[in-house]
Amino acid sequence: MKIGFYPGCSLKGTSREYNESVQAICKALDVELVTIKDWNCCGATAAHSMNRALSLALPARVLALAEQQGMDEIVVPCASCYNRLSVTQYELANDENLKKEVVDAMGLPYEGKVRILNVIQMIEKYLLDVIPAKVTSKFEHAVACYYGCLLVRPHKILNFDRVEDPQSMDRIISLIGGTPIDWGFKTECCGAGLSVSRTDLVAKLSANIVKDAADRGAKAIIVACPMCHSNLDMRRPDINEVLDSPIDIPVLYITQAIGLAIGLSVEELGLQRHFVKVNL
Amino acid sequence: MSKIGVFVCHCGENIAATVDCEKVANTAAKFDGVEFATDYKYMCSDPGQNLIKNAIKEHHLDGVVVASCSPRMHEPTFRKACSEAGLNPFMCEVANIREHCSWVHEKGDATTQKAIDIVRGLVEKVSRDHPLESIHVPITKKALVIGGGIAGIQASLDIANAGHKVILIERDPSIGGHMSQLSETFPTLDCSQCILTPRMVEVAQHPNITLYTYAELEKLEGFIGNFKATIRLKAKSIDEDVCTGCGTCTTKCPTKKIPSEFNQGLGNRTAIYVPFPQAVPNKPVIDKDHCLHYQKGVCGLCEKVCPTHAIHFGQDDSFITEDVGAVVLATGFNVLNTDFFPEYGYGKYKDVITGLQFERLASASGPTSGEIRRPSDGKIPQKIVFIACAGSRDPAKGIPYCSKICCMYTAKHAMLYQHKVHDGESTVFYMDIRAAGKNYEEFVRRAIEEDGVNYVRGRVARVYEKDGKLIVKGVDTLLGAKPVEIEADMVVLATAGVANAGAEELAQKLHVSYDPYHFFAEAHPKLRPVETNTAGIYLAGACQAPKDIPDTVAAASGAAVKVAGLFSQPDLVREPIIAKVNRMPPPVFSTCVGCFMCETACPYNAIEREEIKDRRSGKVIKTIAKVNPGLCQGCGTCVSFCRSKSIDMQGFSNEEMFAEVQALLED
Amino acid sequence: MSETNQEFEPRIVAFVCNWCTYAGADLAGTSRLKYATNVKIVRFPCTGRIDFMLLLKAFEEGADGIIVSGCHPNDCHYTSGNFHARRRWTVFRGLLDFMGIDVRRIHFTWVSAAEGAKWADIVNETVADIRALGPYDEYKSIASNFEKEAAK
Amino acid sequence: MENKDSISRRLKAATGIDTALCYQCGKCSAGCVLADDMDFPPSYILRLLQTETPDSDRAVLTSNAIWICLNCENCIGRCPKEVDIPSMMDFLRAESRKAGLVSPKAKTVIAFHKSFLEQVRDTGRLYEVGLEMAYKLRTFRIFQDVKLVPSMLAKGKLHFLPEKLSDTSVMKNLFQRISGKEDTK
Ligand SMILES: Cc1cc2nc3c(=O)[nH]c(=O)nc-3n(C[C@H](O)[C@H](O)[C@H](O)COP(=O)(O)OP(=O)(O)OC[C@H]3O[C@@H](n4cnc5c(N)ncnc54)[C@H](O)[C@@H]3O)c2cc1C
Ligand SMILES: Cc1cc2nc3c(=O)[nH]c(=O)nc-3n(C[C@H](O)[C@H](O)[C@H](O)COP(=O)(O)OP(=O)(O)OC[C@H]3O[C@@H](n4cnc5c(N)ncnc54)[C@H](O)[C@@H]3O)c2cc1C
Ligand code: SF4
Ligand code: SF4
Ligand code: SF4
Ligand code: SF4
Ligand code: SF4
Ligand code: SF4
Ligand code: SF4
Ligand code: SF4
Repeated sequence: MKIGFYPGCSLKGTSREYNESVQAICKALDVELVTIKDWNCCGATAAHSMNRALSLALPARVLALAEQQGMDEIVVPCASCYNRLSVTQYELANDENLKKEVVDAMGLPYEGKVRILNVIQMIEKYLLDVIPAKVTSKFEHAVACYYGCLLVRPHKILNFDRVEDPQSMDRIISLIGGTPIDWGFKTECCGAGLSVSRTDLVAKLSANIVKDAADRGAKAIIVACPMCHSNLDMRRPDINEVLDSPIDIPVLYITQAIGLAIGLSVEELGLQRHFVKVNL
Repeated sequence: MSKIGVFVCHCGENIAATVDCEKVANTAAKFDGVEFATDYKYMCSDPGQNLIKNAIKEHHLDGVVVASCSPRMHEPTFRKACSEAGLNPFMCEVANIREHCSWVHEKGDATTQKAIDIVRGLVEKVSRDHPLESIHVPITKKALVIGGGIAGIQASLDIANAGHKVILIERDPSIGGHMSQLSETFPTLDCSQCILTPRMVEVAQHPNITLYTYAELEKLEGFIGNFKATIRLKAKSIDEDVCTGCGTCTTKCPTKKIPSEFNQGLGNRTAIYVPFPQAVPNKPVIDKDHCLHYQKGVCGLCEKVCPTHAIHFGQDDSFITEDVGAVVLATGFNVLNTDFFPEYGYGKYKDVITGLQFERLASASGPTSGEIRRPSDGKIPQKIVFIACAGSRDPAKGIPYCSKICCMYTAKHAMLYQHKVHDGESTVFYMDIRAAGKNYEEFVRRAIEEDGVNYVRGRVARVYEKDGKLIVKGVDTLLGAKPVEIEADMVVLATAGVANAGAEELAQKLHVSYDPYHFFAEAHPKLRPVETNTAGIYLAGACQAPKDIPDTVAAASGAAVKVAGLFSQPDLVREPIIAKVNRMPPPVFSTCVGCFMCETACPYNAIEREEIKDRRSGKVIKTIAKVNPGLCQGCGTCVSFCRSKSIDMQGFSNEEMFAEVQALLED
Repeated sequence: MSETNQEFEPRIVAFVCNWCTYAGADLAGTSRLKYATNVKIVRFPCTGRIDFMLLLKAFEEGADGIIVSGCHPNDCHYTSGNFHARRRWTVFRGLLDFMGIDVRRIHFTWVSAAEGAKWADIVNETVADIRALGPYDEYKSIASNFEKEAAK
Repeated sequence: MENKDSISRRLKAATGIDTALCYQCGKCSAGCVLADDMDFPPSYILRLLQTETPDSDRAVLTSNAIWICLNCENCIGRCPKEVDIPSMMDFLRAESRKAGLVSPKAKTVIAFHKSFLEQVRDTGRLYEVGLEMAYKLRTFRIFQDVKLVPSMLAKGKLHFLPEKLSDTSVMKNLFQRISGKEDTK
């Protein structure tokens, strides 16, 4: 099984361990990820805060490259990239003029037919059936699945899971032996793109999330987005400053949770790279 | 050769100021077939009418054209005058030389010429007109009322009290509808059951009313005055004639955990059940989907304990047919459930309930005997939040319209809560308060001013549960959209009022139109609000749009009057302006070729099929179209569809219209 | 608009339904709006009744233009007569085109009982349009061609 | 007097977003995670735009809210009238910069976005060390996040050299063609 792969910048830098764990579980479960050659940054929040055309042209180039390289389906683990790529595809499909403008700017042919999967969709589509047989040490923890905003919204475009109270990660967690808790902040934004420029706001928003999860007895937070991860993990000191008493529950990528369940090592999954110690 | 009289009216100066009336009369006098022509100051006045009457008698006129104001004004006047002079009224035509001529043009030759042309057109038409007789259709003086909520109850009683027979069918085991579920009712706070139950009993006992509960309409054929209804009587699995309603069976039935529809899932019922203590009829039915006997072939306890051997497991649905002259639709409405709202938890929080569930909690006959207790743990909520417009006025996820009743019942709920939980805190999140009714605004103000209900203008974004509390995140738009967060013990959603399940299907069965939300459509939103577009079928209550009880009852009485008005006539008299398929002697019988294009075109299903049979052998020679005069409304659509020109319209026939057009263009 | 056409007074017949447009034209009258005298109204129970053979008849009798007008969609007194009329008009339009009849000479519109002013405007616009098109002489040649065809 | 050049009108012409659709229910503000921190929560911004007065328009363009909006799509996801607030915010940010009315409080946000895009333009990808450096030069926030750097390096999360596209001119050209139309500086 071969699928196209768009890592995006975060997975190459601050979120290396996400990349490592995605790669590791795919390898263990016999799925080959073929990286799009010569890919570029999707532009993230910065591009569409500043320039609409640019915010479409950057993702469009990625999609065009995938087409050129014969991929009809790509996995995009970063929720932000997944969102930008999907929105771009939708907008270009619905506006011929815009499409022409963008195609002219990037200088590549573009059809818009590539199927874009986020990591959960990829797991559901290709790994769900093979995971149970490979589980060696059940992931027996009560965890809070945190979806963030970019994975489920805008629902009209992404059409992924339920927009309020999504369930797909919860189902995966149950499948590997974990107990997903019911909590109130599954899709509330953590502050995403303001991480560096308004750390104060991010700390506040992320604090709400971490606190609700901890209050309800979660032993870890499970995410599928590098921005959620860095806000909840790397910014923990800032978060703890906002909170009355510090919270030290770790934040794991869903792929790391699966990796642990199917017996992969801490290093293979990059768990040692987290700021909040993974003491599961 | 026809003898036509032309009468040109001056209408004082209204016509004469711009049209040379004398010239019109003089010119008309020279038209072929015109026997007599004159002009006069006021044709519609008594002397004017006498002028016409005398001329008819004197000149033996067989057609009359009155050139005057619009026929929409005085056609009946002049036709009546003709009739009084012994001329068939349909041999009188009105030429509109006022609204369509003298008033819209300047004085001049062109205007007078136009008046002359108009008269010429109608002279040609009237010379081809045929005497027509009004149509008489017999009426079956018995009404069918569908739905036994307060609307159906009121309509049935009103019709029955007017002396006519009524068949009332109700889908559920008891009549009463939503009103029977309510606690107290705005704006007076009287107990719903107390005012409703006597009427339910009256229905059951009224000699003119035949009540079928657990029954649904299967089929409706026919037309106004002459419908034939087929009714399905769903098997109740008991013999109602024998059952005494003692209730032994329901206490013994082991299947006890079925969520009660009447209590909106807040209580349970058994498989053999009476929906509520005041039910009419007060006899049980067996819910086959949950009964152990039907599902697993075991139990049979009810049969064993019944002292009168009333239980009949072998019963099947049965069918009856009834001839009725009119139908009243009163099938009511429903409300959305809480699972409809993603942001309020997809229905997963037990203490987020609908307004209808709140009614059951507040009702003395409800599962908590009228104490406000939360469904999850039975605690009395100290903080309660009401959310108005839940699903209403929400084109994105719900319905765009305003459900009309919820502002009022929300105020009522908050008030009832404050009356019952004195130290409790209630907050209503609203967008607008719609209290446009007699004593309604006063009622809402009372909730705010006297009972201290906290009204916050803003829509709630989300509700989630934490530590047994429901966190309600709203906003106060009157404070610059300041976020408001309330930790509530219970949340009541004023969920949107929507059309009842199966409304669309029923509408199709009856050929009545419905709106995009599946509410039945009235014939005219203002002037015919209780009629449908199908003659003889009327609307009552919330099946038309969400309505409160006063509006529902008013509409029901309105519909009843329409039925009583229809039944008060000896038979139905209709204008003969209807379509007719030509008939001629054998062997042709009719030029109709039986293509039935007309049938597909007719909006009123007025086209029937007639088989022409050989008189001796009885073999079908030909199938041709036939217009049902009771159904035909005279729109003429069929006429323009018929390629062989076999169907024609009386009073607007092809011949008449061709002649009129031709004459209009002559000069 | 050419000089010669300025003089030309077109003859126009309006086929209207009783419930909406006829009443709308009445309202134009009661409101004393002024419009051209060229249009003569024929009253029908419903636009559904308006047989297109009648339109041909009108052209044959020398009409230069025609107005067909009824209730607005959904307002039809007879629920759907005007829908049928509109559907048939689409078909009929194609047929007219095929026959070589100038479809610009037929104005199809909706006027409600409350739209007296709209009716006056439509009359004036139609008169101006038809005046610009000139007298409809071609119809006679088309019709005679058809007769010849039929005779064969 | 009618204000033909109001933001509302330009917004509608450019994006199709119609501020008249908003009936001020406030649900967007109620659900916005940052409403508390905004000078004008989203429904308030819409109300200001609806008035179509120069004063209101100016208040919107100088507001801080448009810069801290996270484009999290929470508001439009719940708006009963589906008013596309996130796209509106994109538009307002561009307008605010064009008019030179950017809130002083938003400087850091803009500085960050600019540095980010420069990185992408120069290398095709995000180079975090470069980004941090450029951002800090812009904002003089030398000490922010300094604590994090050593541990990020230790955890292998920062690289000293940027990863680049095979041909970095591709990106420069793309930026240039786009910037021909709009300001990215
Ligand atoms: C929470 C709530 C509180 C309210 N409080 C008040 C109040 O305080 N004051 C007030 O004035 N109004 C109040 N109302 C409004 C009131 O309930 C309605 O005005 C009233 O019930 C409408 O009566 P109806 O007979 O038209 O419809 P319904 O009460 O809905 O009755 C319809 C009946 O038809 C039956 N039926 C449906 N389909 C069929 C079918 N196909 N064949 C046969 N039978 C069928 C149903 O079973 C039902 O018995 C409230 C409504 C709600 C939801
Ligand atoms: C500004 C305005 C706009 C409106 N617009 C709309 C609208 O767009 N749509 C809508 O549906 N409704 C509208 N309405 C409401 C509408 O006018 C009323 O619903 C309607 O007129 C009520 O009719 P009625 O016959 O009950 O009363 P009225 O119209 O008031 O008629 C009462 C009649 O009784 C006569 N009368 C009074 N006393 C006596 C007496 N002692 N003896 C004999 N005769 C008497 C009066 O002279 C009068 O002719 C509007 C109302 C207003 C004020
Ligand atoms: S036990 Fe028999 S008689 Fe009594 S209510 Fe039940 S069915 Fe009727
Ligand atoms: S047979 Fe059915 S209805 Fe009767 S007692 Fe048993 S379960 Fe109840
Ligand atoms: S009646 Fe009130 S609560 Fe109900 S939909 Fe209308 S405005 Fe909303
Ligand atoms: S009185 Fe009239 S204007 Fe005022 S709220 Fe009521 S309906 Fe609206
Ligand atoms: S009346 Fe005309 S349209 Fe109807 S079936 Fe006969 S031929 Fe056909
Ligand atoms: S005139 Fe109209 S209602 Fe009557 S049969 Fe013809 S189409 Fe039907
Ligand atoms: S949710 Fe939508 S309609 Fe409501 S205030 Fe916000 S933008 Fe306006
Ligand atoms: S997109 Fe912006 S305005 Fe909307 S909810 Fe998110 S942060 Fe608030």
